[in-house]
Amino acid sequence: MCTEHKNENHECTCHTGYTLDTLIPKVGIITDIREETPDVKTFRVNAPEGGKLFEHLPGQCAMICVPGVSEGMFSITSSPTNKEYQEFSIKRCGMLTDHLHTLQVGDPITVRGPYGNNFPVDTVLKGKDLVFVAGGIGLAPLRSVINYVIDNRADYGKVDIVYGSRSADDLVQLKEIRELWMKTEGVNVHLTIDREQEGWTGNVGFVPTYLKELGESGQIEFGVNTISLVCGPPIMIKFVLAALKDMGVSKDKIYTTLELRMKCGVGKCGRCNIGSKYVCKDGPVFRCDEVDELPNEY
Amino acid sequence: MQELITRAKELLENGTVARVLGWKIGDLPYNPEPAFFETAESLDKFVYNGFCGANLSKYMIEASKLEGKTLVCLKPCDTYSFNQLLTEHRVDRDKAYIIGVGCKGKLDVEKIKKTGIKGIVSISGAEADSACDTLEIDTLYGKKSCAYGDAMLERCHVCKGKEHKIYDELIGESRDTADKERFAEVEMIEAMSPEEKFAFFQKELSKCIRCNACRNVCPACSCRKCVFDSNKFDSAQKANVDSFEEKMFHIIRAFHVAGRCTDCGECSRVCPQGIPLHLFNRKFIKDIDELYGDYTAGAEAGSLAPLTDFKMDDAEPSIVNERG
Amino acid sequence: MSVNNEFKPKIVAFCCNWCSYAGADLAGSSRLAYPADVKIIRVPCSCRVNPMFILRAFEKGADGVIICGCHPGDCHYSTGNYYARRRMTLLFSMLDYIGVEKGRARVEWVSAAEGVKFADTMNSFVSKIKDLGENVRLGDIRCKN
Amino acid sequence: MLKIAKKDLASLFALIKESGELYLPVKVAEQTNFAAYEDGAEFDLDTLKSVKSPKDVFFPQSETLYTCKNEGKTIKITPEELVDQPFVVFGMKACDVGGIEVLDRVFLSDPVDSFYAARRAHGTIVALACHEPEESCFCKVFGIDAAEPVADVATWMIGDELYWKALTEKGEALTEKVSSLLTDADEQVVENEKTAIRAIIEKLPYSDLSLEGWNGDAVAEKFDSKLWNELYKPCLACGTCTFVCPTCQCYDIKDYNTGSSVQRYRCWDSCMYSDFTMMAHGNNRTSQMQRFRQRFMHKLVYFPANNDGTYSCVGCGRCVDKCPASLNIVKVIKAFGEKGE
Repeated sequence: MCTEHKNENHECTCHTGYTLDTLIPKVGIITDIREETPDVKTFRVNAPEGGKLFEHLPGQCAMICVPGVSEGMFSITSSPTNKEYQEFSIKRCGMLTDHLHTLQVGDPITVRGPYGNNFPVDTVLKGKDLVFVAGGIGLAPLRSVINYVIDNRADYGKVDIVYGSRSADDLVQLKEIRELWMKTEGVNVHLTIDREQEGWTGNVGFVPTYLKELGESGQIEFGVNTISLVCGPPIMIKFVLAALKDMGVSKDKIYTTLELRMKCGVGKCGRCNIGSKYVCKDGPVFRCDEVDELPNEY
Repeated sequence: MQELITRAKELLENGTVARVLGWKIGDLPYNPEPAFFETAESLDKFVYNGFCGANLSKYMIEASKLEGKTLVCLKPCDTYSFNQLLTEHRVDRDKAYIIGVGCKGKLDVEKIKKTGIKGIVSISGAEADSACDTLEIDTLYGKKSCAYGDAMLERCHVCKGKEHKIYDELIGESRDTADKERFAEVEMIEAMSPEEKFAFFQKELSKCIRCNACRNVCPACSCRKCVFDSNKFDSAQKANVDSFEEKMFHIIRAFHVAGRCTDCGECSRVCPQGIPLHLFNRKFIKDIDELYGDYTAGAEAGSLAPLTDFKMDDAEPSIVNERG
Repeated sequence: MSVNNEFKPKIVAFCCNWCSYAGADLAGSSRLAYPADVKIIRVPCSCRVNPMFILRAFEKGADGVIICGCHPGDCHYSTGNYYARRRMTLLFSMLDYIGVEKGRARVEWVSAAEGVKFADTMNSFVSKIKDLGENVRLGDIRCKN
Repeated sequence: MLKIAKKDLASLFALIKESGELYLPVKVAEQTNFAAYEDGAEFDLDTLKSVKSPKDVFFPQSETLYTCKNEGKTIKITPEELVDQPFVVFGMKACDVGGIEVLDRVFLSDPVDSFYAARRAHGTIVALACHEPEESCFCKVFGIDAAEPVADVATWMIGDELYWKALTEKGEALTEKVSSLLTDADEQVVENEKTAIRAIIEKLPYSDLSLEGWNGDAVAEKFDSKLWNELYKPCLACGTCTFVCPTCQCYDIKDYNTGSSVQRYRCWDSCMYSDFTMMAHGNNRTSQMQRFRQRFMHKLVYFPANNDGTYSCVGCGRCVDKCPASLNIVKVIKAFGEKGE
């Protein structure tokens, strides 16, 4: 009966419908660790035999599992156009992330995914002007979209990036921002930090207020052809949405990514639902008017 | 029961109490639910009969935080739990107006169903003030009857007595129901050989579905965050993967209330699998009585719990081996 | 039942820092032999030993657990071992009640000067556990393989 | 239509066991639960409902997903073997079969959960009609006909004979294997039994429950209703209702460190537990009211919204029987019905 029809990766061939279960992770190798800020590290992960563990789209996440500790959902911060590796920017803020921050280059790491939907780069965003608003570690999910847009620069209009953090050393990917983003044609980056800091020449102030100044001073126009992508701590998202509303930007022109506790990543374990939508399957990327239809339970 | 309702309405209307904690009529003859009543006319749905087995003192932990007094109906065995919660400052005495309700022994519909009675439509004889001791049960499959004693909860057969330990007022008379020796079951198990004992608990605990109802209903189990709820505990409090986990869960659950458990029998009443969980708690009570002198938790508020006390000449742990 | 000598029992010993742990040191420094399968865990007082420590030790594969503390009256914290004594008596009675072999868990009062008694206790306890054989009634099968 | 005498059931079960595992209601310590049948085990077909629903056979309360072992520099992942031997589940009632269909919509939808799919593919379900439905049953409300269960094989226990009718080719294959013990039977006896059962179902107290107002797009008005604040109060936040329910699908993934390796296993979880949505920066359902509301909104509003109207309840009545505080889905539906919300 079935026992003879087994092939090497545990598929029961007489019922060929199953692939290896999505809950089984793949083993990857950490090939590089960059200290972004005192509490954020960017891990570069490759498959043991080189190349990427799996293909993904901008905005999608993956579940990083540490056997014996637990597993957590992190957005893949590298763009799909990058063929050699995938990167995760992880902030130290709990049991799992503490352990991840102790890993060294060359250590194994188990990853499964990709999960969730993605920013609609090939559909809604194509040919539009884009405004990226990010706060703190919120830049991680947006970075994959930004790099994707930069690699296909011709398909998109003007790009503005408003990015802020607590202090100058809390700005993630500062090197890439200065060397790549600021030098790309048609992309202007507006950095801000919350409080005055010596040696910092850029703007000082919270992201929502800075965004409003930019909007009112005309440095960023929110035309009918502009789509905003927002990601950061919930409190920042709340005030950014209010600021955008004051500047006449309608909710269906704003995308954000919600983050709730995800366990399975495939919309079955019943944990990350807001109303009838599952954040891990129907999200994490939502259009803001869709978010308003959901009951406020997040 | 009518006297109880009118008294409750009176206290509610004259403002002595802000709410009444009792039972509301269920939609089946045997499932009244604990409920808070805030208005006099909502009290029309109040019920007190043989199926009101729930021990309401644990709800008083949250009710004590609300402003205004709460009228709570406590049966004699519930008052021991209230005293124990009082000793541990988990409830506020002046926030509670306690009416000691009479008790004729509480019923368990599972026991009625075990006698083969199905499709119950109505039950008569369970009313608080009825004196008869058989239940007339009208079912879809004809009229059936069942002796009151056969349908009674196990804890009522070993009732500690009908005297309310703490109350502001008493309403309704009680009828003595104790007809079994309290530690008979425990002694029967102690007399077994180790293999038999192990097999007995293995079989009983293999039914456990880890639903935590026994822990969440127990008035003595009132920690804000239970040790089994921490996610650092790798043998999860939800998975019944290996038979050892059930043993550890139930031993530790009983251990944490040792010396504080008032033997109110709620854990066995709510277990969906009918596991006789009181056997663990009652074993600790029996040991404490034998080794450290008779002690009834909750008999009077403020008494010193045996495990927070000691004597110079306490027995050595090796006594367990000599006792045979 | 003669136990073949391959059975290597795993013993966990909770030793109180002020008396038994010092007793163990004394036993070691005076070259007294006691089996190496005893794994000592230092605790501030015998009263620090939570019943769950003992059950988890059995769960993870221990065959015997012994709790050593100061003699009643000499406790560094004056009353620690009195409470521990009541607590352990109740726990051992419960373990016996659910059918675990008697003697698999034990309490022993060993002072800092009793290196000899510490070694003898450990030797007698290990031989007792070897008689009882492997712990199958309180273990988690997943930790067996 | 075939039949077999009640007294020969033991030999029928022994014959079925020859070609694979057999799960059926077994009485252990006076409680009936589904368990693997060993010869001589006391099977019990009279008790209407097992305490834990038979979903445990296809979606076990806990199952190991994979084991990780550190080997030198890398981690070796060995996934758990998928079920690859056929097995039979005997004695499932119509509501439990309905429960499995609800779970199919969850676990067999893309991406397929291969652990569940393997069990479903290798399992043959023999359903048993309910001879005497109980007062807590309300499967009729969810369109389930207890007199005619729809599974691989339908059986009826009438008098002291078991009537057997195969419905699918899996059922045919099983009937093939045990045909030596089955004899032909008269359809009419079964028809009378069906009408008798349906007559009783009409008289059940909950059969006329109306689900009016409960559907996929009732999210807004039901979510903000003030009724939840009164209904949740007696709830003890234990997991009984979720662990006895045949349609609850939520699970948790946890690790167990066995000392030499780490086993990652999946186990049932309950939305009633306080840490169900606990995360690094907080918990978005802190009060018991929110959890209580989530349970019934999921069964009667969210699930129908995602599954074209199918409710995630099959009216088996186990939560009605087993809730320590006598709360259940029927009282919630009635409370909203009375208030006309």
